Amino acid sequence: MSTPATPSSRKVQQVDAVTIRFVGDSGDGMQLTGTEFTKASALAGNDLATFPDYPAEIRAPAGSLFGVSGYQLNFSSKDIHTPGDQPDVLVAMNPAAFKTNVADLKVGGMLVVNAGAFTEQNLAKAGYKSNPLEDAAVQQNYQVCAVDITQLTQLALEGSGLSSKEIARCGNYFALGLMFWLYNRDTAHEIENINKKFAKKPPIAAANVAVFKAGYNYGETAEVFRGTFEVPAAKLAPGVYRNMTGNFATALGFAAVARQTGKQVFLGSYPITPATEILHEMSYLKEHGVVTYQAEDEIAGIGSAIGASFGGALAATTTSGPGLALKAEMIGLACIAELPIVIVNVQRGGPSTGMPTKTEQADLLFALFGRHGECPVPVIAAQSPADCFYAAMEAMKTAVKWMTPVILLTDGYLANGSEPFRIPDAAALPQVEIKYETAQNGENGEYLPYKRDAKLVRPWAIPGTPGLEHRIGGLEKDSLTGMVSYDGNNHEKMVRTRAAKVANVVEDVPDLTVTGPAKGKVLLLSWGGTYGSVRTTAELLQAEGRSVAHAHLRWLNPLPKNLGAVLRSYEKVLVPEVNSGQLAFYLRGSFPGVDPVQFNRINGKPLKVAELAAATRELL
Amino acid sequence: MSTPATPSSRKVQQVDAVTIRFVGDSGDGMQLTGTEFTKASALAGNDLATFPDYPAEIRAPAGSLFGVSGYQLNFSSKDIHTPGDQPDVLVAMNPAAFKTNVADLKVGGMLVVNAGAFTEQNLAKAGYKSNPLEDAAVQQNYQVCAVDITQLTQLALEGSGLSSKEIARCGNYFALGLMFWLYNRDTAHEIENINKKFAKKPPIAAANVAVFKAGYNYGETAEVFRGTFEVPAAKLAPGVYRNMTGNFATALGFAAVARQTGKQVFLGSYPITPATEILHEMSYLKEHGVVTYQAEDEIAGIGSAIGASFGGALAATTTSGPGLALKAEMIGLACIAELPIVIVNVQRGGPSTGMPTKTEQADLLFALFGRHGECPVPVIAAQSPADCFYAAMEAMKTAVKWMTPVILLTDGYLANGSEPFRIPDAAALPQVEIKYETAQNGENGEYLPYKRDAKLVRPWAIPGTPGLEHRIGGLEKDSLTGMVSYDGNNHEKMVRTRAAKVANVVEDVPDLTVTGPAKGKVLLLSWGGTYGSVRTTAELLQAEGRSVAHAHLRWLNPLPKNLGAVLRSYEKVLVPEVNSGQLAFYLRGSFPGVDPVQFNRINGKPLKVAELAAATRELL
Amino acid sequence: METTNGQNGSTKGALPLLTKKDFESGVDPRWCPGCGDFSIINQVQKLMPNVGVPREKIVFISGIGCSSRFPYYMNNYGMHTLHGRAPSFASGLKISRPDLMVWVVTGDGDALAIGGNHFIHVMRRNMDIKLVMFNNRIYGLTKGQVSPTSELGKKTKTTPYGSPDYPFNPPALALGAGATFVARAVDVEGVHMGQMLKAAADHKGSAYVEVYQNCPVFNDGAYTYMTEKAVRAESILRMEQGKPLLFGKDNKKGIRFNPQTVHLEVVTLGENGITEKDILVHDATHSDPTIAFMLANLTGKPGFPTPIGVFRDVRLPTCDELTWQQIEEVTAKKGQGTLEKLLTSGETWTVK
Amino acid sequence: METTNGQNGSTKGALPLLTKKDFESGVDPRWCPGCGDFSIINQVQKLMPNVGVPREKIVFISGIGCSSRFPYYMNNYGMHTLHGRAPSFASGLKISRPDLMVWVVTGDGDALAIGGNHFIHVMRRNMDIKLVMFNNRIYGLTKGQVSPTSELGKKTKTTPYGSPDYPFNPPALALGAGATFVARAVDVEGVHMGQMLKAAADHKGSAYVEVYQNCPVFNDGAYTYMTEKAVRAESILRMEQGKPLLFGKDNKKGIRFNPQTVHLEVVTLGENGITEKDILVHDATHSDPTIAFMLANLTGKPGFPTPIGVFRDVRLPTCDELTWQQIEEVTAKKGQGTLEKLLTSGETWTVK
Ligand SMILES: Cc1ncc(C[n+]2csc(CCOP(=O)(O)OP(=O)(O)O)c2C)c(N)n1
Ligand SMILES: Cc1ncc(C[n+]2csc(CCOP(=O)(O)OP(=O)(O)O)c2C)c(N)n1
Ligand code: SF4
Ligand code: SF4
Ligand SMILES: [Mg+2]
Ligand SMILES: [Mg+2]
Repeated sequence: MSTPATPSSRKVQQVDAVTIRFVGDSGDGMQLTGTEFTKASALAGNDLATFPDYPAEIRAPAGSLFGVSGYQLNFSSKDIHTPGDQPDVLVAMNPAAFKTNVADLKVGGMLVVNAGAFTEQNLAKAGYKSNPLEDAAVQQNYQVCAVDITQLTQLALEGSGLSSKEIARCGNYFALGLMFWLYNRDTAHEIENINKKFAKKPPIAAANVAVFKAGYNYGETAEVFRGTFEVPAAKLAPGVYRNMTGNFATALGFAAVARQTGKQVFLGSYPITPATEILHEMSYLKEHGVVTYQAEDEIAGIGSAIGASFGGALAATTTSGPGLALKAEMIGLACIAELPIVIVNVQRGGPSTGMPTKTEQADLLFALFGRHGECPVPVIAAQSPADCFYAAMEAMKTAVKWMTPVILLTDGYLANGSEPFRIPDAAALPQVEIKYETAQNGENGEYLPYKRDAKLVRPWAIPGTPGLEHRIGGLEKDSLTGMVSYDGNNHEKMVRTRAAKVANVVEDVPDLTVTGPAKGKVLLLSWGGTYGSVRTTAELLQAEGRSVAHAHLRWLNPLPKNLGAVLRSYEKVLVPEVNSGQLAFYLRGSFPGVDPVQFNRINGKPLKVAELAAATRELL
Repeated sequence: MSTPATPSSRKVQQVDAVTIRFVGDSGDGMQLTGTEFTKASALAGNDLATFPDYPAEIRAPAGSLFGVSGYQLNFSSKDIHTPGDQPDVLVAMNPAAFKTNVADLKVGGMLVVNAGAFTEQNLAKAGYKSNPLEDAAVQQNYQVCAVDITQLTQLALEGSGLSSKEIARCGNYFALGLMFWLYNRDTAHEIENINKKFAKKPPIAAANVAVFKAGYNYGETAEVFRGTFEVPAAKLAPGVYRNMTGNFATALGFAAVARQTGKQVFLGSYPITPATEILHEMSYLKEHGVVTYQAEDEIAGIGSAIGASFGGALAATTTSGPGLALKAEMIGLACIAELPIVIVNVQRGGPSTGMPTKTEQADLLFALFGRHGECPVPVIAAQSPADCFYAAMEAMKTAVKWMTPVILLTDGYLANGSEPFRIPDAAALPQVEIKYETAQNGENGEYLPYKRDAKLVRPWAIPGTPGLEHRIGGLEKDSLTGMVSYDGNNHEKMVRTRAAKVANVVEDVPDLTVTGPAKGKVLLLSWGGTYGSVRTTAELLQAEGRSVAHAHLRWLNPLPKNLGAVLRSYEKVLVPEVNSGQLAFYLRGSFPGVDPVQFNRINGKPLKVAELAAATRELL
Repeated sequence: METTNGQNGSTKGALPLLTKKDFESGVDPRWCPGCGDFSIINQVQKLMPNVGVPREKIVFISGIGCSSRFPYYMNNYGMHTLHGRAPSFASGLKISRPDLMVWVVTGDGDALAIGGNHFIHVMRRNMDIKLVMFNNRIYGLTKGQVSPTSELGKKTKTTPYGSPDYPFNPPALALGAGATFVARAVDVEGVHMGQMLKAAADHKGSAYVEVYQNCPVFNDGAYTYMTEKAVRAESILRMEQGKPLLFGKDNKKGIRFNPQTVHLEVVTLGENGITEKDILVHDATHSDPTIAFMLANLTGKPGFPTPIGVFRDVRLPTCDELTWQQIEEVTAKKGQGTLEKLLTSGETWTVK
Repeated sequence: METTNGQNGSTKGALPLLTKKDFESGVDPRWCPGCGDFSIINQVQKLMPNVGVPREKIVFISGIGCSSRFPYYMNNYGMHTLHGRAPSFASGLKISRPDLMVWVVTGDGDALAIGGNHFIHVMRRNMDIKLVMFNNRIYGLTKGQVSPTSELGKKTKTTPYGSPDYPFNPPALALGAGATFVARAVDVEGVHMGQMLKAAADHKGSAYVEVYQNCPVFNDGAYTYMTEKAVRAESILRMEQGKPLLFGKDNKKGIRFNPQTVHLEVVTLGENGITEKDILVHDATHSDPTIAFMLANLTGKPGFPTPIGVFRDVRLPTCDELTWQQIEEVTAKKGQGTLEKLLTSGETWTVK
């Protein structure tokens, strides 16, 4: 099997960072293309961040606008935190993909299109009267490389004996090969991957390899490209890495707790976009002490988790907005019964069914206040795809240590986005201890399930423990025995005690750290998935020598002890959110006198650094 | 039938206001006794307020502490707003009732007990070693009138041929008769009532009348009472009155809208304490255009209401905390679909199942923020039992005018408490207009369900209207056609539009009015069911000549235009709530710089005027 | 009139003649190429002109799922509601507006997983609602998880080693809940499906139609065991009212009720003396649902064909009929209420 | 071991000898005087010492309702959860801890109104849970509203003019959902109830026991039509495994299966040649649930007695068994996982 032509003699230009977006029909395999290129970039030692953008429909009609599927990748020699605002390179496999994405492409950016797909019929489906590629503006604004990928793929596979349908499916490997050439990636390893991936279908494997090479060689031979680029390796901490999406990281985080403690992790969930993959991933981890249960609905999902928690399992449930709404009553029960459980809410566009495949941060106030009665629960938000791993461990640790439900917020962007994850050594992981009560704790040798320790935490005695038989439930309970009590003063005491316990969790909340000046003009305060964009914005403005600091809130309840002081150390606090200003409101309510400036987008996308930077400059 | 002895020759003392509490076993008929005395006081022209206090158990064992049922009544010659902090008179039918209530009795107050019930056995059930009535402290602190009601009742019914069980059941009428004598009430009318009430069982009627008279005559003849009292008629606005509980008033308010508009009011609910009576009452109003549907659960209850609303009905659902939690997802749908519906939440003690029969105000933040995504809904809170009538009308009016779900908050105290309601003349009632779209509204003769008017309200076209066939749902929708749209900018526009529409409702929100000084030291700001206690406190302190004003928030969202200005007109704002400070937090979040002082009780009872007055004085 | 908020339109008199086209909303369905849902909507749209109800009085209500996108493609009033909840909206609408014809379109997950409670209750109440469930034995929209109709041991994204759950037998569940009309159709048999939908439309009361639907993307070939040309005759039992339950090529096989075992068995005409009169004659109109239940339980039973057709079709007063009958009786008895009467009912007193 | 979080206790070896008293929590039940719930708890507490499971491994889980106060009065581990949701907690606990014996105590509203979905799913999955439903045909705790088992036309606080809803036939619903064990008992027949509860305890898999329970306060006499001494013999059909279905005083009447009508009928021994061998012999162990369903449908059928006893009792692998079997297979195949293996699985690269 002939190896592809040796790397170009033509000049190789060094660049720091590149953002590529692959777009095509749901059927065009863009997600695969993107992931493969991501792997190669990772192996090349780049730091990276990715963000897929699926259509809501499973398989929209070929060529339709709403059927376009995209995958964006930002790879760099520096350490980066976002998949990039605007692509430098757009690879568009058909007119619909071109139409829905070209506006995002950087002016002067490189536009690679499959000219072969710009047929009358496809143009019509995308609502074009004429071929936009011939449009002068397009020619001026971008470096247009129109390649007839369709035809070149066919040529490459002549006599392969494959059906034309099968041949068409190989087109994405042509695009991949072309990009490999353009960024000088290691083709040998990719060829291995292809052969592995299609091991069961050798002819298909061979075909994809052939087309991949064809794409690579096309770059080498055809004169359409000025030259190739090289993005040097980033200076990442040494270690073993893997690429992870937020959902995968969340699953891994929970499983890690099971392995660490030797206890069972129980996940009771009901599928819902964009949280479903957590359940998928955990369903595979049977040999790792993970038990998964797909319940009949969200209520039964969390119900099963609370039941398992009563039995001593490290229990969790995973969902998204509509599911969180359905779980509200159950969270209240876990709160009053004081049973540990983690509720993962992968935020998506709302209200109601809203925009299931788009990201949003609009469930913050719901997570904080979304239960009847006084029902405080700790709330943690993950800040990046890989951070979901640590956030999941931390949430479970908090739940079992404090005997309380804990809400973990992630979002559609974190869930589906990916970044390299440095595999930690076991010792370095946050430790989770589990202690089941085994002895009576009452004066008269009885067991008092609500007798608390100094931190106000009640003991956890589980079925199977002789002599500690007890009953718990959702009615207000006597402060020691846990028996039903309608006494008003007992109720007031219990309400305050539950609140005090959750307030005590602050001992586990690290003080807020600030990057940039400790005092100054503007503090950018981010929470959850906007971390990357806000951090990048801060670095940009700091590089411009401006008095801008950045702090990130990982804990939403309790808030870090020093938060008030930090907020008051800056002339202005800017709170960027993908919602209408929920954290800003929460801060005003929590710190009288503090009145943050808001920066809100609610368009289903991660925040754009350029927009946020511009808004920040205006405050300076 | 001999009429009772003519009113006593002994001195009649005039008093302004009296608070009586009747307490006994669930089986002792205290609710009936209380209601009858209430009617008589109403007929005597007093202003009044009542508050029953049921046990959570249906029929707890006789004589048990948790089986005690109480009914408190405050009647006055002045206009009053609460059932009173502490009873002046406590009528206790057994030791358990005595034990659980005596602490509330005013020092120097009158203690009427059924000495006959203070048997060894009953004392034991109440956990008494000795008879507390012989206790010196009791004798010192109260005017103790120990009457053997049991025996006197038996005597009165000797030869009546009734079973001893039936005789025992008449005891409450003895107590009632005694109180009628003590407060110079019209016995003739009560005797009529008894005969009406037991028309089907003449012997029972006769027995109750006999015992009632016996009680009255006992007061007249026995020397135990220093004299009788008279509470002159209050200066109430002339008109026809009826006594109403908050739940009844709510039902009547919705039915009134049906009658007013000639349209169907649809109630889809699932029973839950303390909201169930609204469904009970409305189920009787079939001839008034009310359709009720008891669904299989809370979700189906609101679902049925939204379905009916799509069909053009004036739809509502009624529930309490746990039910509101279950309805959260559905409220989101009504919000994005923009269909009118009223959700009544009768707040009870939480979290979780909590204290179903006790009152609380802890669902405010849940009502405001308890949905995923950006999901604003108007929130109104009723301020007194009779006000529930107007609040229900107003909520429905708001829902249909603005095409939005509206949350109406009441609470267990308002729901079960009662006060006189002056029957308004139809003309005086808030007008509700209903307009169904009947014509296409699009340029090209199509129907655009989300094309808005100047106030951003969309049209309401209902099935049966030819040519306006359209589809709506929970996915984000195009801003005109209502068809599914995943466009980020459209989403942002829709989120902001829905928020702007709800903000526009402020045009229907009356400015906040203040009683007392327009500027000054302390503003007491109440919301919902605490109106009565806070208003009374303010009047008390104003009478003391202190710089205290009172304002009451009926609208929680949108907040009155002038609220910020009002809050800033006082040195201190005190927010009394039966929760941990939810309104206070909401105000801080909404008005940067405003930092109210909190007064919180969360013991399942209405606020006590004395406690609040004391706390307020400390601020002065 | 309150029933209908004064917008009743009219079912009386001749309806305008409409065609299938009049029931297409103009939005092209966003289902995957080859999805069984296409053939279902095709039959529904064909049926609509013939149900004897004006277009504006027909409402389609769905939950969430691929199947539940259905209302967007129909040119009627429609609601795309919440996952599993469609029957609750439909029930409220039907009780409030008995003049409307209300259809629910749902999936196996929507109707039987999260929506199971509303499903059994709408059947129990005999609410006059037609509920069509697209059963692809998988969660389509969320990309392939086990559903309550997936087979035991089925490998899906959430059950990579096989499902530990037994599936529902949906017609049996509906019958257990008290459904008065239960039928089954298959996506690849359009004409038969059309007949089932028509029968549901003609039935007054809760009507349940299960449609076996292929999901080529996440559960392709779920029904080939019975729909493949080669096996169809042997593996499908076509239940027809008043006809003997025969199947197999040239209908040589039949279902017989064995009084000894008190169970159904497959027999062959002509073999050991079996004649057509030994064969069970199908009667869907029996008030007792047992035979319907027995037939429903042949589904997936080794050695038996899968029954399609109408299992049960019994007329009973519907919940909406009973509700409005009561409202009319009470109103007749008490007289039409007025605001005046309403406010002054109960005990009152006058302050001068 | 992960199954049991290392607190397994032991079912092996002799159990300490316990008595009824050991299962009383010491809290006196807060039910109304005369409530049928008392006789049920009495039977359950009597049974507990004989189920062969240590007390600390028996868990009672309930929802909300008068009936659902049950766990507070049992000296076991117990959860008083949320209205309708008990089966969901029980399912999670049983899957997580198959070593426990899990009971659900619920009411007709709790199990069949708000809890209907969890009810049918726990039956479908054949989860090894014993569910006892106190059926008083009313909402007791909320003081008397119509329930899904209340009769059509029933007058309650929410249906002052009579209910427009048809009731569920709970055993039929359970059978339609796939229940492997279904039985019925009556509060006034303690001994028989005890037998039913024992049979449920002995059954491996989802077990449903409906107990007819009188609510003297809000639905008094709901069952007198069958429990009154005078009518009892004629109106109760006692189903006993392997015995002919006879009833009536001196068992002269019986249930016969009529092959012509394909339905059950009441016959009298000795009359027109009927002998005991014409009578249907009860067999609850039939894999096909149809006969059980047919008997369940005699409930409330004019002219027929009400069946009590075991309708169905069939052993199938349970959801919890299948789940753990799979976990063990996978673990055996892949080897016990370690934190190391977990973190490094999948594609990795090394940065020097
Ligand atoms: C409350 C809620 N939970 C979960 C989801 C996610 N969800 C959407 S559709 C679906 C299942 C669809 O399966 P089915 O009803 O069989 O429809 P199909 O797509 O197969 O036609 C799920 C779990 C949701 N939208 N809302
Ligand atoms: C979410 C929720 N909805 C409603 C209620 C009110 N509620 C408590 S028990 C009950 C019904 C009880 O009926 P049933 O289950 O038959 O039990 P019973 O009291 O008759 O034994 C209802 C509606 C509640 N506690 N929680
Ligand atoms: S996923 Fe399956 S059910 Fe959904 S549209 Fe595609 S083919 Fe149809
Ligand atoms: S209300 Fe009825 S069911 Fe509830 S405890 Fe009393 S008698 Fe029993
Ligand atoms: Mg499906
Ligand atoms: Mg009940």
